[in-house]
Amino acid sequence: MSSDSPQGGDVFDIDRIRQIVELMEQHELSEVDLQQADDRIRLTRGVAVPVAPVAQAVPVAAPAPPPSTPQPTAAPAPAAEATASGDIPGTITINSPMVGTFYSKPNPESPSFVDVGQSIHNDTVVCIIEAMKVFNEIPAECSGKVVEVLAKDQQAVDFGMPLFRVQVDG
Amino acid sequence: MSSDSPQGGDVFDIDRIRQIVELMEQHELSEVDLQQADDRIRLTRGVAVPVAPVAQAVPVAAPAPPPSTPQPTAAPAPAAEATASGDIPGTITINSPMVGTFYSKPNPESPSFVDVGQSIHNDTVVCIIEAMKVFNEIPAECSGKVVEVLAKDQQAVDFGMPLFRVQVDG
Amino acid sequence: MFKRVLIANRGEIALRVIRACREMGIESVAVFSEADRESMHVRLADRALCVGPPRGTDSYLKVDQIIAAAEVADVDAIHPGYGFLAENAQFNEACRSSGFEFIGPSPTAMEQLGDKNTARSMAIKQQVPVVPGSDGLIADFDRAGDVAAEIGFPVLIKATAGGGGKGMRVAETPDVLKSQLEAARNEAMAAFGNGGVYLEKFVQQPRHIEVQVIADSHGNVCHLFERDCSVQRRHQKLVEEAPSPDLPPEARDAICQAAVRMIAGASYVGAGTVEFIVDKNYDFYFIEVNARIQVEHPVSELVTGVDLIQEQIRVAAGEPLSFKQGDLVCDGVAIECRINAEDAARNFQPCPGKIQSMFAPGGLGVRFDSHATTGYVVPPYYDSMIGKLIVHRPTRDLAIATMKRALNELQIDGIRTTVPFHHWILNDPAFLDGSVDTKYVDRVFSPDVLG
Amino acid sequence: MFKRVLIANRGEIALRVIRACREMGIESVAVFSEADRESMHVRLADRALCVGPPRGTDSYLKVDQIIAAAEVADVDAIHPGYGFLAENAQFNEACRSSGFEFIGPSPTAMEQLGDKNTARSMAIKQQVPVVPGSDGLIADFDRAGDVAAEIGFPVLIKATAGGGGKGMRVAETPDVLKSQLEAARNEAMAAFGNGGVYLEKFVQQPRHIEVQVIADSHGNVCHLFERDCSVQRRHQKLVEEAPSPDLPPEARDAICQAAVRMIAGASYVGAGTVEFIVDKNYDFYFIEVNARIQVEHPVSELVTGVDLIQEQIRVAAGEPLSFKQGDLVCDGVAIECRINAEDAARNFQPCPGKIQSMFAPGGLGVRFDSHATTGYVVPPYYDSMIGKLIVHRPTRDLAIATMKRALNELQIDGIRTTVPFHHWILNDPAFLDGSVDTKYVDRVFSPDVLG
Repeated sequence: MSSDSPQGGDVFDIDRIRQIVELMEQHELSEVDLQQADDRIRLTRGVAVPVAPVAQAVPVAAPAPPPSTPQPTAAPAPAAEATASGDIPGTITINSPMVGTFYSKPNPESPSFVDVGQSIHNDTVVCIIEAMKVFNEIPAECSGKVVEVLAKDQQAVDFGMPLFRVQVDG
Repeated sequence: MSSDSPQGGDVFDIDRIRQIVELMEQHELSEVDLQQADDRIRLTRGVAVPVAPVAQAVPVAAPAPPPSTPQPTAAPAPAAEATASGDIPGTITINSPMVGTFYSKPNPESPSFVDVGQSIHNDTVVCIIEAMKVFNEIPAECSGKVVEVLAKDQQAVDFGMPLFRVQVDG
Repeated sequence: MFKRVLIANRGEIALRVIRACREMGIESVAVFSEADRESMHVRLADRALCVGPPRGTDSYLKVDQIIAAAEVADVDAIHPGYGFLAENAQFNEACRSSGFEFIGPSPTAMEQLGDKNTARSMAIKQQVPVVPGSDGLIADFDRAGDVAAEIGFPVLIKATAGGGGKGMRVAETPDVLKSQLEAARNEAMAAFGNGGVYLEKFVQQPRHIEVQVIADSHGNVCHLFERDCSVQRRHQKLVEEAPSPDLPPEARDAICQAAVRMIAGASYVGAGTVEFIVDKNYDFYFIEVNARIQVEHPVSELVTGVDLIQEQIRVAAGEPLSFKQGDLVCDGVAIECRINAEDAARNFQPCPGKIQSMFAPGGLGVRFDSHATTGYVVPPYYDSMIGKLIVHRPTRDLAIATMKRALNELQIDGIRTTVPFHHWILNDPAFLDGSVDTKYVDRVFSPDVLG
Repeated sequence: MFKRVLIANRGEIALRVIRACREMGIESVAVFSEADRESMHVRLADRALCVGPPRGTDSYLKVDQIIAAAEVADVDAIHPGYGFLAENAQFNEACRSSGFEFIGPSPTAMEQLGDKNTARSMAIKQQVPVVPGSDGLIADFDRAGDVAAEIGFPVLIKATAGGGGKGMRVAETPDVLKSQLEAARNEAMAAFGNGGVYLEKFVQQPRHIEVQVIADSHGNVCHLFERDCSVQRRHQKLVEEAPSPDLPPEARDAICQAAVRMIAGASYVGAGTVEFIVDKNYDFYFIEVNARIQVEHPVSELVTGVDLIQEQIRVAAGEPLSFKQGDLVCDGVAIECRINAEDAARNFQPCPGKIQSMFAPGGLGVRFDSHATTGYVVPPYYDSMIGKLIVHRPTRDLAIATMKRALNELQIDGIRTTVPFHHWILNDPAFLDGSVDTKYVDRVFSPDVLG
């Protein structure tokens, strides 16, 4: 479609817009904003979703990343349930199920529960989070390969904070 | 459609805009904003126009109206200089150059300075605006045919208020 | 003095505590649910920790998560605000046993005053007038009949564990006593898991007058005069003012002194409110003690110039109050209107959603305490209050004029609020002459009265 | 009382007057330029009329258009605010001759006090101390030399028509007198079309202390105590407070009484400010009278509880002041910080533009007077003030703590403001111990001191 134009084709191409709009409806997007060089397509739909408005109203101070990049923090993360993370396709993050102190190893001498490259399964213990003197072993609740450890040993973590990035199987 | 033009064709192509608007209504889009190089099409639906208080405070509403939604009230109108008015193509408005009281006729008995359908020229007196006991004769400062009288006789008018709609010559 | 304080709350009260901390040079630590990630209390605190998903029971009410947050943030004390865990003695105890000062009274004082029966006996012990009624719970119907006959009909049946009107019934005549008694028992059992009820004299067309008190650990107990909260809808306060527009000086002195006796007798440290009902003869009866800071505390702050939250923190840290009773005068008139995201025209149903644009009122005599701003999304999970509009002027007429002006100036587009209700009540003759009782709004208000 | 008032101004002061009108039950009519069509004063007035294109000279300064607007809106009176036409005696006269009450002093009083020489003679007549100097204009250099020798160097050369530092020169020693004299003359001629200059003693490290006064047509002249406006940058006030942090009671009484004498001697009706400079020995010298309401009037309102704009309207309508001098006490401390759309780090250059998001501070003791809100575009055509942040607390320490907290809370994204400057000055030792003089900021401030 865009072969005729280096700009990525005619942005005013109705068919393409229709396709985008259908996508928006299907996936309940509230806004689409595409630009390339001088070209730009921006579509917003219905009323904004709860996350976006605040970010819009407070572009500078908002701790959340811009709406275009999905924010793991804002993703509902009940318990250690792994949640989709869009910035690296095919990967998910294991988020903290509670406030507490993150321990990557059972004790200072022993090796980490998991290291980058290691394969994990639903019941693999990936870390301990200590809260109120209780040491909670956190299971992976997903299976795949650890590609990144996102929290530092003995770092304070809060609810929903990403701890590990995992390349999911299959 | 736009193969003839690298700019993506005539931005003001009604057919294309109609298609986009149909899409918007069909899919409840609140805004469409397309730009390519210097070309831009921006359409918003549902939200109030800058006259309503709501829009005034929301970021979207800059004092200057977006090109696609013209509003005579916000159109810069230095003196009686006629200004383009988009909602009726090919017409312009003669705006009040001052605050005062609008008189459509020199005195109660006599006929109006101008009536709908009448041809006017730059120096045609179209009305009187009385301010501080001074009766100011207002020249058309454009030439064409009066298609609508927008102010009522003896109505209070303020600066920039549209008084007449004129179908311009040529 | 504390170095760091955690605020176990959200919304405007979290903001209020952060303000007090900042002015005292104390670091503030906010906790928040995922629904409040962008909220102003998170932005303005020195640090913020997410404690769970949106639902209050999964976040702001999760004691272990709040304590864990206090641990990782290494705070010295925890301020509970109002609502949520503010009057939860177990949480109070958990804070202290985990090594954090709880900014409020001791768990014991909180428990004693929290139980209506115990509180009533304490009142009687302090010569604080109580509503005539059954001393203690009503075990069987015969006892109920005797007591009712003794104090005279109509009688009020109340749940000992009750609150906010739940488990409350009026028996106008002897023949309905039994049925109403059952109804109250069942309602109380369902609502609080405790079917214990008691009887008392039903005071008709009462005014709700409460006294703000605060006590330190050095034996000082002071009152900050009274608040009149008679403008209520279904037991929910909507407008509060200080001083009461209809209370003779002697009555005011007596009621304030009674409140001080009540608190002095409860080995109580911290801020609290002693609630009374007052009848047409200005006879007043003790109702309950709220062992927390209240939503309407700003009206007392404005007429006295005292920062109640700062004093709360001060006394919790073991310091004496920064003032003596003798230093306080009740200066001018303060009125507060609660701005709730509710549609007054539709039975005050909550209206969560996005605030498309908002302009906060300013000018002489206006205080606006709110966490809301343009773009803020009112979440559906919590109470619907989005702000408190408070005015302070030399006279009540000026205060009312300023409040009307400020209500007109407060512009919130995108959601419905209680502003139309306030415009109505502020122009209502009964409100203007200060004769509103706690049932007035329920009797008189209907959506048609709104412009 | 007036039924309808036109406000010949814009921005926060237009909003301020609208607030006063609404509380008094007076209809307000706003005028606006095309740049202000969406501005808050246009939205909140009962009616608004566009009077011209953006540039002030084409709109807010167009006397005929303002009067025409008053005619079509059929108002009773015109409030000029400050700046623009506020001290223009011709406009004042035009309003009255067109049948509108001008809310301010008579054109005569305005003209007399507006001319520094006349004002000085009036002061001398009322035993109000003036800075020693040439009585009257300096015609030739010889006269200048004699006067300078007599009052002693350094001497200050001032333009009779001057203001805001223009046409002002200091001659430290006799040898530069002539050159400085010429420079001042030329500057004054260029700026005001009037090259008349005079000499006076140059008071070193002076404090700027001004007294708020208001007089009615029934012979009452009251003062609302003093304001200390010594925090200035290049003669532009940035922070004002009441009372002065450094003025003994006797000195304060003397200065307030002098101000009252000055106004009483000028057959003056309305609000005004008598400005003095005060030296280290608390000797004070009359500088000028501002025959208008001033930007910083709120600090006097907060310490007295008096609504100055309402009193202005009242006395303009021929009514007596609503208070007597004896009713007034100076209660607590009030401080105002001017929030300007200026980049303190870049020589305070104006930063017009769109406010992407804004949060207005609230809480105890905070007043924020501003027409700005999220989405507001600060136009490049007018002065850069977008709001006034004012606090009122029982003590200066508390007021400063509250102001720091409120400055931190005020969030304006999209444009730069003077907030960083205020954070600096509020933490500056000289400000804290109240020893700032009018040259202090120019001596000490540099962009590096900003965090």
